[in-house]
Parts: sequence; C-alpha cells; structure tokens
Amino acid sequence: MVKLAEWRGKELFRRYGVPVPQGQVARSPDEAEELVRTGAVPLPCVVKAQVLAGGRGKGGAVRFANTPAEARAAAEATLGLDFKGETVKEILLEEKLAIGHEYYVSLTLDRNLRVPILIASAQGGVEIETVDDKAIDRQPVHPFPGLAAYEKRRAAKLFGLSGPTARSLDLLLDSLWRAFNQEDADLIEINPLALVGDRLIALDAKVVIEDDAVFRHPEYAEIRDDRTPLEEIAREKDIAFVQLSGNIGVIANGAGLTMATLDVLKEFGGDPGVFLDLGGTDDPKKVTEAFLLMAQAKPKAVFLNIFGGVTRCDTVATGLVEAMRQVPAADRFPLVARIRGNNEKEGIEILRAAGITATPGLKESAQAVVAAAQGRA
Amino acid sequence: MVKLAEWRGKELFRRYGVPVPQGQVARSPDEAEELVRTGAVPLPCVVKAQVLAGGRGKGGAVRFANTPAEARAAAEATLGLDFKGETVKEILLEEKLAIGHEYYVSLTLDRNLRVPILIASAQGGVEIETVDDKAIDRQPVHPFPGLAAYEKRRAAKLFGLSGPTARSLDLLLDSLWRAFNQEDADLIEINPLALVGDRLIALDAKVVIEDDAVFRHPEYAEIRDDRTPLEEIAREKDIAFVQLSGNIGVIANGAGLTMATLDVLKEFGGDPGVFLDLGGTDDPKKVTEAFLLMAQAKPKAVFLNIFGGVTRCDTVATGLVEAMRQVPAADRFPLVARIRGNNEKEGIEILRAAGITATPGLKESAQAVVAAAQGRA
Amino acid sequence: MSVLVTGETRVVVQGITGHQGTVHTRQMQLFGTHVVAGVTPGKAGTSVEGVPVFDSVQEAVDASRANASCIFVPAPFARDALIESVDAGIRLAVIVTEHIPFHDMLVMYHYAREKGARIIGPNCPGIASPGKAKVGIIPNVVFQPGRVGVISRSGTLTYEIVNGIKEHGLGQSTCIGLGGDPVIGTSFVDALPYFEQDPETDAVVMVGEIGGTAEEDAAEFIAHHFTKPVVAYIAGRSAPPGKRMGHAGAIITRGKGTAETKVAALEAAGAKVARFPYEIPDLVAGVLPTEAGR
Amino acid sequence: MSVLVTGETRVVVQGITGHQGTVHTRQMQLFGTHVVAGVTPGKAGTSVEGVPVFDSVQEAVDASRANASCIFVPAPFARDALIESVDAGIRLAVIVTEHIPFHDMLVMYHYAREKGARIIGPNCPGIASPGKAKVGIIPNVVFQPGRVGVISRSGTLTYEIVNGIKEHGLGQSTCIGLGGDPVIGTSFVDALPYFEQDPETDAVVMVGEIGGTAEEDAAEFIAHHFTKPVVAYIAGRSAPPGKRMGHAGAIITRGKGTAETKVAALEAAGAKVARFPYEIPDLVAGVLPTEAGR
Repeated sequence: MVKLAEWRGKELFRRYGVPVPQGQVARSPDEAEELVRTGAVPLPCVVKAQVLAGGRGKGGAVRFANTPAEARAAAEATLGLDFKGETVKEILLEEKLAIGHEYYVSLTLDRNLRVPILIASAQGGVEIETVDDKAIDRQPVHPFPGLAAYEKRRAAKLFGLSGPTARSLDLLLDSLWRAFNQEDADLIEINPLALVGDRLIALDAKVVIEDDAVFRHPEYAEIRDDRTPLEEIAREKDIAFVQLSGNIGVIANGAGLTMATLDVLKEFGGDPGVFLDLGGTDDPKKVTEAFLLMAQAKPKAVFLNIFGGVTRCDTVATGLVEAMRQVPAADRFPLVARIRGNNEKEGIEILRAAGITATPGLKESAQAVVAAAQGRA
Repeated sequence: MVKLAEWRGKELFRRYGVPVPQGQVARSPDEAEELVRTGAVPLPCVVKAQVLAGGRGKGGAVRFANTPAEARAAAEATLGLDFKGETVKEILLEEKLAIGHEYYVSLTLDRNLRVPILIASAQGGVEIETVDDKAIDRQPVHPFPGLAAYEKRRAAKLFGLSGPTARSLDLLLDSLWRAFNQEDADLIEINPLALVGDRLIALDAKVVIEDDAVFRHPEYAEIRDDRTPLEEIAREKDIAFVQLSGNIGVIANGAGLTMATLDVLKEFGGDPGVFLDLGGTDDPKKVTEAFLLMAQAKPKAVFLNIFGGVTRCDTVATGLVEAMRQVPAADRFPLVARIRGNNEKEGIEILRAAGITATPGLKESAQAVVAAAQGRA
Repeated sequence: MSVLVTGETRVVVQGITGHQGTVHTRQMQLFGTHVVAGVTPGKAGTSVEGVPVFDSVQEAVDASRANASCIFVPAPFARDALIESVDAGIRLAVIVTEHIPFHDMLVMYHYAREKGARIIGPNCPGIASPGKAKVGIIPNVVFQPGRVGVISRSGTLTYEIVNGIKEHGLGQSTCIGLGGDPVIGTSFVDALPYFEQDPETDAVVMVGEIGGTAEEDAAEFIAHHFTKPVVAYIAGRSAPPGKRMGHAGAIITRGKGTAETKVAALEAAGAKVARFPYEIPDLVAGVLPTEAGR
Repeated sequence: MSVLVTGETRVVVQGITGHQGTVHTRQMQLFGTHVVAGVTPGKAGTSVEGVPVFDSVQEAVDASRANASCIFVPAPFARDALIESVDAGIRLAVIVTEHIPFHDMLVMYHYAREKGARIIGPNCPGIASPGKAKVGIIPNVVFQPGRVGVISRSGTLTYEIVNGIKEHGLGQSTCIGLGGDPVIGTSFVDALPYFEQDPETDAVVMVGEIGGTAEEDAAEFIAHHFTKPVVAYIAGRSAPPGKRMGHAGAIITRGKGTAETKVAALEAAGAKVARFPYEIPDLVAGVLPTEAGR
C-alpha cells in the first residue's frame, strides 16, 4: 500500500477540486517561520506533524501558532519528534478555520459486495471505529453507473445539509469518486470534513493508493514509506517479506501456507517474527537471496516450510545449501526444513548431505524449530 | 439531431486529440485569400464547401488552390453555391496532404444490441454503403468497460497497420470513444481516415449530437441547422413537425398513429406532406398553435386523427375550433376530423357545431380527406 | 399469472408530485392497482391521492414493500431514478419519461440487466393487465379482461388497437407498450417469452414500426420458440425515408429495417400481418382458439 | 457431472507463449485436459506444445470451439484479456495472473456477471477435476479421482491439503482455488451451490483465511442451503493484525473477519473445523458416507 502523507493527500484533493485549507509543507523551523511571515500560510495557523499514525491531536503532534515566532517554536517542537514509531520529518502549516461541525466521509472497497463503498457519518473528528454503528451510513457504489445522485442526497440528508451546502457536498463527493477511481485508490478518507460557514472543507486527508496499480502511477513508486529497511530490500528483490516482533523466522511458499505455519508454531509455543514468502519461485539464486535476507533479521531459528507443487523441492534445497554457505558464522541460525511435494526426496537428500535436518512432517518439524529457538535443541 | 458542419466536427476532433489537417473556416473570398496569404492555411490547399450532404467531391464542392489568388477563386466559386438544397455559407480551407491510403471508421449506436458499435473498413474515401459487406468490420463496444484493447488491435489488423502507426490508431480510437461518450454523440464518422506517411489523419468529420442530450451541451443548442423555418418555429413551440413534399396535412397524436394514418392515406391515393404530432398534449392553446402552424404550410386538405387516451377529445376539439376561427380566409383548408376515445362524443359535438365533419371511422375519414385534397370533395 | 404484473404488484411512483405523476397515480388506482408509495426528494411526509410520499426509493420500499416502479421524473434525472430503484431492490421499472439521452439509457439498461431488473420503456405507455394492475399511462378505458396479449412499440396507436380489440368483443391478458426510443429496456424478443409462458394468453398482437430490426428479430424468435398465434401490424409502410446524415446506421441494419423486410419476416414466421390497424381485430378473432378470450 | 469443468471442457490459453503459459499448457495436457488453442497477439500461426496460437480469442474460438479460458497475461493486460474472452463467448475464465489492480477487477467482475460468465481468480491456482480437466496451475500430482470437493482461498496450502486428502486414501471430485485478491470472481458462496448440485461430491473441504467475511457468509449459506458435510480450516488464527492505515476497512467488516468469528460461524453452521491442516483428512474421513469416496 502506498499511504500518502496528509500534505500529499491534500495536494491530490486540490487537483480534484476537493476544498482544503490554505497551507504548505515545511521541513525546518526556518522554512515554517518563513511560510507564515510571507503570508503563504495565514495566521493563526495549525502546525501538524506529517506522520501516518492516527491520534495526532491527543498525541501532541498538532500545535497552533498566532505569530511567526510561535510557528517556528511549534516547528521546533514537532520536527524530529518520535510519534508512535515514526520520526517527524515534515510538518504541514495551515490556516486555522472556524469550524461549525465535523463530519466523516470515506470511499474504500467492499470486498464482499465487490463494489466501492461510501461511508459517511455526521460524527466526524473522532476515530470512526469509536462511532456507534447506527451513526455510520454505508452505501455501495457500483463502478458502472458510478456515484449516483440519490446516494449524494442521502449523505446530505444524513449531514442535515440543504441548499448551497448540499450542493457543495455533491461536488465534493463527485471529486472524491473521480479521485478514487482515477488514482486507483484503496482508501480516501476525510476525517474531519468541516463545515466552515456554509462551505465544506477537508481538514485531514488519508489517501492510500493500491500497490498493484502503481504501474499506472509512477509518481507514487518513490513514496512508499512504511517499510522497514529489510522490507525495502526485499521489495527491490521482489520477495514478500514481513518483519514483526518474534524470534523465529519462517520461509514458506504462499500466504496461506505461511499463515498455517504460523498457527502451528504458535500452537507449540513458538514466537515467529519474520515471514518470508517465496511465492512461486524455485530459482536457487532467489532462494539464496531470501535466506541471506533472513539472516540479516537475526532470527533465533528458522523454519523452512515448502510444499512443492509448481516449485521443485530440489532446487529450493540447492539454493538453501548455497545460502547457508554464504551466511557469516556470526549470523548462523539453527534451521529446520520441512519439504513436501515435487522432487521431495531429492530435496531432502540434498539438505541432509549439507547437514540440515529435513523431514516431511509439519507437526514434528514445528516442534523441532520451537525447541531450537528456545535453546532446547 | 444536431449535425455538425465538417469544420465544427474537426474542432471537436482537435479538442479530443484526433489528428486533423491544418485548416480554418472562411465565410468570404477575402477571408479565404487572407488565410492562405498569411500562412494560416499552408499551400497547396483544399477548399471544401461546408454542407451536410455527401458526395461533395464529385459534386464540385471541393476544389484545390496553389496560390492565394486560386484560393480566392475557389472561394468565389463555392460560396453561395446551391449544393443538394443547401446554400454554401462557409468553406473550410485545409492543407493538401499526400495520402497513402484511405480507411473508414465510425462509432454509432446499435439499437438492437444496445451498445455503441465501432465500424471500420480498409476501403475508405467512398460512401460506406457502396462497400461490400464483407469488407466492413463491426465491433460492438460495451459502455461499461469501454473500448477494449483487443478491439483496437482488430481494427489495426484490418487496416494492416503495425508499430507506431498501429499505436496512433490506438490513440485515435480512444479519442473517438471519449468524444462519442462525452459529447453524447449519435454518430462520429471519419471517412476518409488517411494514412499520411506513418500518421493517421481525419480528412473528413461527420459528427451528429443526440438531440435529447443537448441540455448537457448548451453550446450545440444554436447550431441545429437542418430544419425548415416552419420546423424551427415548431421546435420552439415544442411541437413535433416534419415537412416533406405532399399536399395533405396530418395532425395526429403519437408517432405510431401518425405513421398508420399516413399508410391509410396512401392506400386511398392521398399524398400526405406535413406531419404534426401533438404528442400527449390536449391543451387547447397548443392545439390552436399547431393548427396555425399547419395553415402556414398551405396544405390542400388536413386530416386530424386523434385517439384520446390521456388526451381529451373535447379539449382538442375546442382548440381546433378556435384555430379555424383564427386562420386567415386565404389560408383556409378543408378539414376532416376523426376523433376517438376519451370524451369522444363531446368532441364530435363541438366540431359539428362549428361546421367541421367529424367521424370515428379511420377508413371513411381517410377517404374523405383524400377526396378533399384532390378537389373532389 | 399474466405477464410481469399481477394482483400482487405494488407500485412506487417516482416523481409522484409532478403533474403527470399525480394524474396517472389516480388513473392507476382507478384501474385497481396497488399504488403503495411515491417518491419525490424533499417531499417526504406529504401524500398524493392518499399515497404517502418519501424522499428516497429505499425508504419507500422499506415502508411499503413496493415491488415495481413507475418513473415520471424529468429526463435529466431519469438515469438516477432508475439506478435508485434498482438499488432499492425493485425488479420492474416502467419509465414513462421521454427524451432521455440514449447514452444514459445504455447505462440504465446494462445496469438493470446485471442486477436482474427489467426496464419497460423509456418513453413508453407501460404495462397493464385488466383486472390486475397497470404500471404506466395506458388509458383505462381501452381495456377489458381477456386472453389477447399485446406488445407494441407505439403509444397512441397501441391505445387505438387495444381499444379495437375491446370493441370487437375480445379482451386483453396483458398489454405492454415497449416505447419507441433508440434504446429500450424490453424489446419484442424480450417480451414474447413471457406471453409464451402465460397460461392466460391465447394469442399475441404485435404492433411494430419501420426502422431497426426488432420486428425481424421477433419473427426469428416466433419461428423457433413461439407457439401461440401472432397477429402483427407494421406502422409506416409508406413513410418516406428519414433524413439521416452519415450512413453508419444504415450499415448496421443493412437489408433490414423496412416495412417490406419486417412484413416478409413475420409472415414467414407464421404471423398474420394486418395492412391497416382496423384489420387487426378480425385477424385476431380468426386465430383465437374457438370461443376463447370472448 | 463434476463442477464447472468436465470432459467436454476445451481450454484456450491466453498468454500461451509466455513462460508460465507454456509450462502450464503442458501440465494441463498431462492432466488430460483438452487444450485446444492459445492466444498471443502477433503470434498467430505458431504453436506451443502442439497447440495452435491465434491473434485473438475470437479467432481461437472460431477455430477450436474453446469453451473455457486460462489467463496468464501480465497484470496490466489482464483486464483486456478477460473482456476479450467474455466477448468471444467464453463463459468460464480462470485468471492465474497476480497483481491485477482491484479497480480493474471490479470492471472485469461486473462485466462478466452481466454477460453470464464466471471468473475464477484472479491470482488463483484454478480448478481441476481429476480424470476430467484442469484449468489452471494446481500440481497434477496432488490429485486422484474421488468424491471430496475442495474450495480454497489459498494457493500452496491448497496443494498441501489436497495432497493430504490423497495420501489419506481419499480422492477429489473437483478442487477450486478461489484466489486471495481483494476482489475475486468466485467466492465460497458462489462455489458452494455447484458442489451441492454435483452428484459426484459427497463432502466439501473449505480452506479459508483471516480477513474479509467470505467465510462467515459461507457459513450462513451452509446453514440454510447446503446439505453435504463440510470440513473447514481457517489459516492465520494466530496472525498478528495487519498494519492498516485508516479504519474504513474495519468499519465494513465490523465484528467479523477474525479467525474466531469465522470458526464460530462455521461450527454453528454444522461444519467440522480443523485447527491445523494435518487434521483435515481425518475429519473428512469422519464425515464421509461409509465407504464413499475411497
């Protein structure tokens, strides 16, 4: 997922005609002060840390300024801050508006209905999952006719809007719908959508672009910014790699098998932390790369769980043996391999010859790797 | 139907990115000469009468010029010309291109399939109805996914194009598809679509906009230019009115009933020429207006054929009597009325009281009006 | 049985507060139709001819269990009205509105089709089964219960012909006015199977017009899949060719679409073809099973 | 019978000249499938594994009477490939391609639906009936003919489980790998009715995953419309919650979508739920009618 920082989301909104506050991004206190001093950002203003996590208001990541000096001070207090694991590198300075009411509106995919869904609530400005279900309206939007006028009327009714304000909601929702489709968005969320006088203004912008559609939007390729460094390397090598807490590394092929492996490891008291999905590959070179990547994550033990369908067990084994040869002694880890399927016997033979335990039983292997991680092997 | 003159069609093409020759419209020999002299239109050039009828090439409505003086001469020879009933008021001056091959391509509605249809032929530059059926390719295009890549590949294959020329056909067809939908077109036709070097250029442009969609395109409201003056007045009064040769005027309600009336009149030797469809109205004022319009068309006799379903026969009769009072003596015409349905008896009574023959029988009334038109009544 | 409408049909009228909507709500009621709700955005809480008005079709359906819609809203809003009714679960929509751009109707048609909803119209008189229900604007007076089905592309001409059937002492099972627009939701070929399956229909009158190939397609269908007698009439046999710019349309229907091709196809399929509207009742009487439908 | 594929299935492979297309054409042939045509624009006249290649699906269908498609074309072109196959009259398309943008898949899904075509996938292993036909990439070795149906959201895990069923001495009627993408053409609820109606299926194994509500919906369907025994497994019981920005997604599935809700719903619907993949074969053997499927 390509998650856009708020300021990027608002730039996108501007392009599609969704009203946003007057504002600009800054990366230093000097820059912040300058933006306010020159009037590029009017006073009083809001200074918002550009992090992806929610709850910025309560978390001290949103400040206010009435003078250029205060804007500088707010910038100094915010930039460099660690907010829920993200370091603040950018701040957004925006005019402070007199808010009449705060609404919530978003567009995302309903996987079950297989259509986009328009979610609206008259209770905006709070995290939507804290809002009572009955106060949230969900309208499926079929992609062929697109967002219908009656759906926009329903949203206006929910918000209690009429006249020119209802009309501006109309235009705003049309803009969101166009943006959602033309930008291949996974999510577009405005929370809060503020009533300022009789105008509606998007005070926040959460935009997530679909990873698989980035080939149509090369401008997004460079701003995927929620990966760990190892995840980033894995992406470049086109290996599915997820890093969490936990001390057992899991290399499997296929997401379902990876998850099933995780379930079994947990059942036997294991604490898996790094997941590496080989997908359909059995290219020994790629297997080697994957293992070297795994070694960098410094797991206590590694479990290789492969079902060879299209994948051949022997070539995976060959890549694995090569990898173990390349891993520096200091980074070595206990390895349990469980391989089944296509050329299973040849694979087990190759591994055994290299001194690696390999069995076809999932249960037994899982127990073995948990023991190894706990230093019991 | 709003039929765009060639130059308007080409302006539309330019907006959508369909390549057209460099050219400009002129309305006087001075203007034509000036366009060429200033280089706005390069030499040698083509001078084309802006009329809607086809067959201009053979009909002397297309000329060529190598000098500004020749351009003036061509303009003088063309402007004011009567071409198949249209007076030439505008000419289009365009660069003359070295044509490699001429293709045909159009988009229109397939009423049966209920989708737009892409029609292509490698035999362009001639009237498409003279082309053998087997040399014409028809591809339905579903409005939801829109024009598909495979459909464009098929057109390129038919035209024998590959490489960059196939790619430019791709872009051209995408542009046509967008124009067809966004402009609510009934027809977009390029004939010929010329291969000039490795570029494809639309040498002609036939664009018809759907009448019913003009509310979305106010810019077209003023350029419906294929109506007779009476048809234009009828349109302003929102009365369906068609003027052809023939001497019997027919006023009916509903297109089907109008056609059936025509069939019956012809059967009895009549020659109906003006058709006026009251539609669903029974507003006496509108009926009066319709009759006064009919009077202006100077029919030999008029047949009023009304089936009152929603329409009330008595109010139609009231409007009719009022109209006959207003028609100047010189414009009077024999009238036969046949009214059926809702308040039939009251209507017949009102007409009889005003001295107008009214019966409920279609056959008998038709015979009566034919006799009247032939001076036999 | 009967076709598409029954005694269980519950109609919501979209655009009920407009002149046409109000007039025809009354007429539908007089026909015996259950008109259970009306919709006009912003008019919720009012009523028309005793029918409660709602802001949206969903609210109307929730409150009234409407299962058919009659759409009178002006052309620029018709597309939205249809989509709204389909989304609210309505599976039969009669669109009376005329002058809907065909580009809109293309979207409406294919959307309804995906959702399994049937559109009749637009620009049509609608559907009626005497003694059961009417959704649309066909005048009540032309009907009497009977066993003749009628499918027509025309408006007023339909009334004339249906009335002729009545005056001949016959009655109708169901009459559908398909509408004459470039894109219609239900064509002859779409409608015929319903009449084939309807045990209350003994014969069908088909009223066509020149232009398009709907009648030729119907003839094809009749020849292979329709077992009941058909009487047809094609209006416009002697109409002059339309003024048409460009020739793409003619290419599509090449060799079809004239009165001659339609009449020939229908006769080849076994239909009796009337030359004039007033010949229809006699032809119908001739093809009906003895004593049926009288 | 069997489900969706039969001995009469005739497969056209779209993207046959690519590596995957070629490899799996061979595998499908080895499975006994009639692979009758391939399509790669510009490669007409060549052949792959003895299968003639055409420029377009229409040409392939005209020449070979193909009635199912297996799509391997790269993601940016998959949308076009599916529309082309639907337009050529193909009514079963297995899309193996991964990384298709879901916005494309929305169009593909609804278009196929309007046309009455079924999509399996994308990003899926496809469908196979041992002894009849395979459309997709499930390894041949895991199959043997039998009476257990398998429906799975997973890839490799499916192979593992199908193989487990075989090693237990049971066999499969039909196995469908639905694919794990955000928008899939065929869900559990779409697939279950086929197995209900298939006289060659005695029990169904359902392999689900956390996320979405497809398993809960399947449970609902099973409770009311499915009469055969079901054994289920939900992968990811102990998976950490995904990193997700924004909360709109969670709002949609509120109170559903976890392993707990899925397992509870399936058990309430009468399914036996395995805690680990290796428990499945025993559970299946336990629910099968005596001696059936062996």
